[in-house]
Amino acid sequence: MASLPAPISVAPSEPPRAGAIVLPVAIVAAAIVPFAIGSDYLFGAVLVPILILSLAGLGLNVLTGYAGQLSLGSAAFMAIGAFATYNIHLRVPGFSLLPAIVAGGFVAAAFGVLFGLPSLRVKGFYLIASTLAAQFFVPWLLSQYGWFTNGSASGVITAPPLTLAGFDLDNPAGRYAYTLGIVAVLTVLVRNLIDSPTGRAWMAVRDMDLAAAALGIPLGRAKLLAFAVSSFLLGIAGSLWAFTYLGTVEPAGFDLDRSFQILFVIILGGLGSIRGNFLGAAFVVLLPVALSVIGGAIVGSTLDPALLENAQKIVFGALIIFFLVAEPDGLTKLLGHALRTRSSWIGLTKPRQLEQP
Amino acid sequence: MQFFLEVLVAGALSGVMYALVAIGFVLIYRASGVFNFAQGSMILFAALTFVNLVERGVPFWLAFGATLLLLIAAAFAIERFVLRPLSNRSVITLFLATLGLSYIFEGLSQIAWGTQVHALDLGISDDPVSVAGLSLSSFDIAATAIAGSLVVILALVTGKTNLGLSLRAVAADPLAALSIGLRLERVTVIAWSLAGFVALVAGLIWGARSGVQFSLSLIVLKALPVLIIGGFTSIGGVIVAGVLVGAGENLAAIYLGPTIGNGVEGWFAYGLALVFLMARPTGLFGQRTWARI
Amino acid sequence: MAAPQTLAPQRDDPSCSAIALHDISLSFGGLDVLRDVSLDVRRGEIVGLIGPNGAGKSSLLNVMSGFYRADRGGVSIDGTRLDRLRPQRVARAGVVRTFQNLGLFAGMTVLDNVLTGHALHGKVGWPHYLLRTRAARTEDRRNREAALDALASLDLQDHADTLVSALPYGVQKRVELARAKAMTPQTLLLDEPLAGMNPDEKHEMVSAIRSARDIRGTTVVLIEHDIGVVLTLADRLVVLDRGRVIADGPPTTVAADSAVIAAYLGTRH
Amino acid sequence: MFSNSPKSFLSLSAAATLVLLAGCQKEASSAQQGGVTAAPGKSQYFPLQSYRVGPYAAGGSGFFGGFIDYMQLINAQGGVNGVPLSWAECETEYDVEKGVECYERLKKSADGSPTAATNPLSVGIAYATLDRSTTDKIPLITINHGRTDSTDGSVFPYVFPLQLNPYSEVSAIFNWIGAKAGGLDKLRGKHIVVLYHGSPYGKETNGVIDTLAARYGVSVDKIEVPHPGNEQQSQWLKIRQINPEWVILRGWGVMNPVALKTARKVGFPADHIIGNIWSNSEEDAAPAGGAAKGFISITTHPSGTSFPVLQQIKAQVIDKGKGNLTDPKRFGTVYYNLGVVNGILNVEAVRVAQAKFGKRPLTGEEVR
Repeated sequence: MASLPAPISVAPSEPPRAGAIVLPVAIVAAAIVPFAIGSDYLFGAVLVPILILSLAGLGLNVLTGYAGQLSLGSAAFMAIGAFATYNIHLRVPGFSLLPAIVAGGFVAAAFGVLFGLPSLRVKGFYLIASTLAAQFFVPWLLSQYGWFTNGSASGVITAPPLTLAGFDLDNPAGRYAYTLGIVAVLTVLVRNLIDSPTGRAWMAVRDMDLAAAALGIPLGRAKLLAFAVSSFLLGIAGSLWAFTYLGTVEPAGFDLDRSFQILFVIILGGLGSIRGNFLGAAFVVLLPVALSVIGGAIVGSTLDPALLENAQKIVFGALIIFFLVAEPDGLTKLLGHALRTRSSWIGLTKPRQLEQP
Repeated sequence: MQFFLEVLVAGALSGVMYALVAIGFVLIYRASGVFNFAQGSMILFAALTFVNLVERGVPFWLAFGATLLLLIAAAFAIERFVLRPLSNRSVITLFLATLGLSYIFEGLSQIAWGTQVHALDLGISDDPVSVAGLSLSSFDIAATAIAGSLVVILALVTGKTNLGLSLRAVAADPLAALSIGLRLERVTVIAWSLAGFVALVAGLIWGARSGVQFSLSLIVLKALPVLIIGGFTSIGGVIVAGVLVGAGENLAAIYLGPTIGNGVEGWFAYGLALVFLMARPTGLFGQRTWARI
Repeated sequence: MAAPQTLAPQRDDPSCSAIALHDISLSFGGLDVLRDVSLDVRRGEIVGLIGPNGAGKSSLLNVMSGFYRADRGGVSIDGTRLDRLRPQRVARAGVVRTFQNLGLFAGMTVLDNVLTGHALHGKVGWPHYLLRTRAARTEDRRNREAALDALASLDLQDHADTLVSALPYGVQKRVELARAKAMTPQTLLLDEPLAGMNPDEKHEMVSAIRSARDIRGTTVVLIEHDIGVVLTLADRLVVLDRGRVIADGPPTTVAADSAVIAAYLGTRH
Repeated sequence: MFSNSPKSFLSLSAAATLVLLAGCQKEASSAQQGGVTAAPGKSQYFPLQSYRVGPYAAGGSGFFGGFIDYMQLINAQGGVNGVPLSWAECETEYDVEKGVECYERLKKSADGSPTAATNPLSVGIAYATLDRSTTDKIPLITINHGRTDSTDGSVFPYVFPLQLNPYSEVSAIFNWIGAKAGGLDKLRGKHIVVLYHGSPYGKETNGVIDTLAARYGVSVDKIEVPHPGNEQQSQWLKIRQINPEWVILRGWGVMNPVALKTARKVGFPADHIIGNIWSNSEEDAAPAGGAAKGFISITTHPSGTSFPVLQQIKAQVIDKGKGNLTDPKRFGTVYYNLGVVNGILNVEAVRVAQAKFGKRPLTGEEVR
């Protein structure tokens, strides 16, 4: 176990076929329920970030959960997406926001392939060098050259008001609908791709790349496609983070902590599980809010924010370890256990051994 | 030309100090196959504990001993509650667990000791001194001497003594080591305690160099490329890689900076690591192993 | 039970050579693993590759399947010599192998494992699957049916939706064979397919291997330590000792060959 | 009901917290309101996007400590014309995203009291919440920092860069250097290096520095220190190579002590380094120990505790155990006093607005 860092044998995926009806049910629910009880705060500061982080989690899951290539640079590809979309929307005539976001995704995908090239030669743990190089290089590049931030003195770009085909969506509910539409479409597309020869090729490369080669799977092409699709999704998540959530973003906002945050989304949600991304993202966004509410309720008086922030760090760290030990498949499995139902609505996987050493 | 040499040597000196941080990684990786991302926040925790004890009037060596005991206790707790439950898991799972650990250490150290910046004086003067015509920082030279001697001692300990042998045996094949009676848990705790000791020394040196504060834990991001170039398993390799990264970073910042924008040193080390990696996928001195199929 | 002679392999007609090795030599840093090994496997033949441990059997198989590159000599498949041999090219040329310690994808179900075997024959590009076009859906349905048939042929159909890592060793071995057969290969390279199996599992595997040859004419090269099984299954035996071929011929003559006995039992000095 | 295996119990409790999390997304003004427990809706509310954690904790905890202590003093003296002040805090770690999220979460008070103004103490967060402050009609106050062109009220009606803005700060330093050289015209041919923090705050003055340099014929090098600035060896080696007369340190957080220590290591004299408003406090110099001797910095207000308002705070707030500072020794430091000054300006703004609109809690528009 300690000689050559073993190739990444990550928690196995839950077969996409199970729970086939969960996705459409979830999308319909997400489209109706919030509008009934929604408030600005719910849309703007809770639901939109959850959707975007789950899209980013989906992107990282394709690369790490399904294709087994560890990446610590997800935020760098989000940054490329955000700033590419901003500049395309700004400088290229005829590109309204939606096409610009998609184009931004492709630019991010190109960078993904570029930083994925080392995966052709380097296996397992050393690969983090290439994505970490991206994580430190991209924010530097975007803040060093004024062109990317359109010369703004402080390196902060502000998003234009959000409109789609003439409709003014520049309010929390509108931004939520816009984000939900994009995230829903992309999630369905990725699920189709996972449940296809391409998805199986990724999982084969993850589980035993030598055997995959013996079946004729071109390892290099499979890995680079995983990097491309993953970075495309991360790029779009980056654009949404700037255009529908914050409204303004700076390169430093896509730092290593953001990459770790997305890594936590897929650990907590469950590696190799599409449904898990949403649960993981909800957990990551809601934990700070819950802690401050619970903390406040317990301590009563104004809780010292520093104590709260540090307590949250400790709880987060402990939860990561708890999930890795108790439930390697993360929340999806946990929810399944807890609700003790095998109904198709939950679409459970069968119990399985702990993963191989 | 003299300026070039000064930049080169100053970079090499700080490179050795990067190597010191990286050695904490090597010790733990070789003994338990864990890539310990929490090494950075352990350095922060150690430095903060030490400096707060000293500020409360505790004499230097007593504070050093107390902090070390605390780190050894932490090693026991980590082995018991994190490593043992995750014993046969993949490298990634263990790495992610240490990520969780680093959050715990950071939260703990700031709750326990606050978030102020503390001065730490090791009695080493800061003034520059001219060595062979080059004006170098006396602090860096002294710190490099300490780091260098610690590296030699550790290389000897893990290389020659039977403790070192058992460390390497466990790293090579835990099951085999278990079968010949090596108590796995004890070896892991020893490895993590040694790494705690290295973290404490690195914390004191880096703390004295730039003040004991939160961003000490970011040093881990400087040690990573050193590890990737030097390989995860050889202390010698990590030293050479440290010097390479330190000098390279400094030169890039001075000479490459003006042309392509300053702040280059942020990512230069990783670029260097990538170049080396493409040449030797397991690091400069890392063992090349054969995959059996 | 004499080996049935269904397809009479012509010795010298090059067109029906399934896979051949020409003077293969391979060494790992001074250790000679294979020395001038030449072998010509005819189409439809079952060849048993036997020899004491460390004789170089697995290494030979790895050279044939493109995982090891020989220092000298070459490999030709279906009579055409292939120089830069990579596993993917060997697979595309219709030669499929199994692994000594299981080349299955632990994180996928049995059905998905077998479906992955169809990666080669897929005509429909990934954009089709992305949008779930009609072409994609029909190809997917056809692949699933073929996969389920392959599983049924080895009595594995009720394991279809189980994760491979949850299955016992013997069943996993059968899954790997099912996956290989599902790729309708011209040649099967089996690395100790019967290792760790109980008698009736062995019996089922032997009949599955023989049926692959009898029904589809698949050529089989297998490494096996269970001499009893090999003698009944193989048309021809090739014996390796310390990297050299010391016997090559029908099982009965090879079994009586003094050199083979010496290699196995050692000689009295 | 559930099997006795501990694992399922654990997962049940984890699922329960999940349900709780989902349930609590009601508009949580997640931090409780500080200040006098006036009748609901009857206090003048200040949302505080504060930071007390991370590399910039020294500045944040000092400033917000002073600001809150001053508001406690005002409440202890019966509030502003009888209207008590209330506030709520939310941790931003000087991070733009968290700053925006805190703005959204805190802009409406929990008990309906109207919001007077926001004081994020961060250029990045100010930029990010500028448009929102304008649409929500809540004044955005950035004392001694902020967006330079926001000084023009006709374009930025809701943004108030009080006291210095970045341009006036740098020109003040240039004037001081000019005076030292015996007149601004004597600066021609001299060499100055500006070492700035690699953040929106740091880059804000790059424009004006070039104009001032051109006007006085001074050659100026601008060197960036990437966040968080705990490693500055290459920057200071370059400075020593350039060997300028002065180094202007526009630092923030941990970058300041590291700059002074590294300057000492390369042999650059501390008395030729001038810190700006955000490199001038005890927390910025003390950790550098001996290396800080002779360090110069500009300030809009002195440190020290001899001032009447500070004596009152000591008597009526700190001695009554309601002081916000965790470390009492920081009472009277530069950041703390800046927080008090900021408190004074905010409160007086409310008092002036009350004269016009009546002695009751006022909306942001009225305070503007």
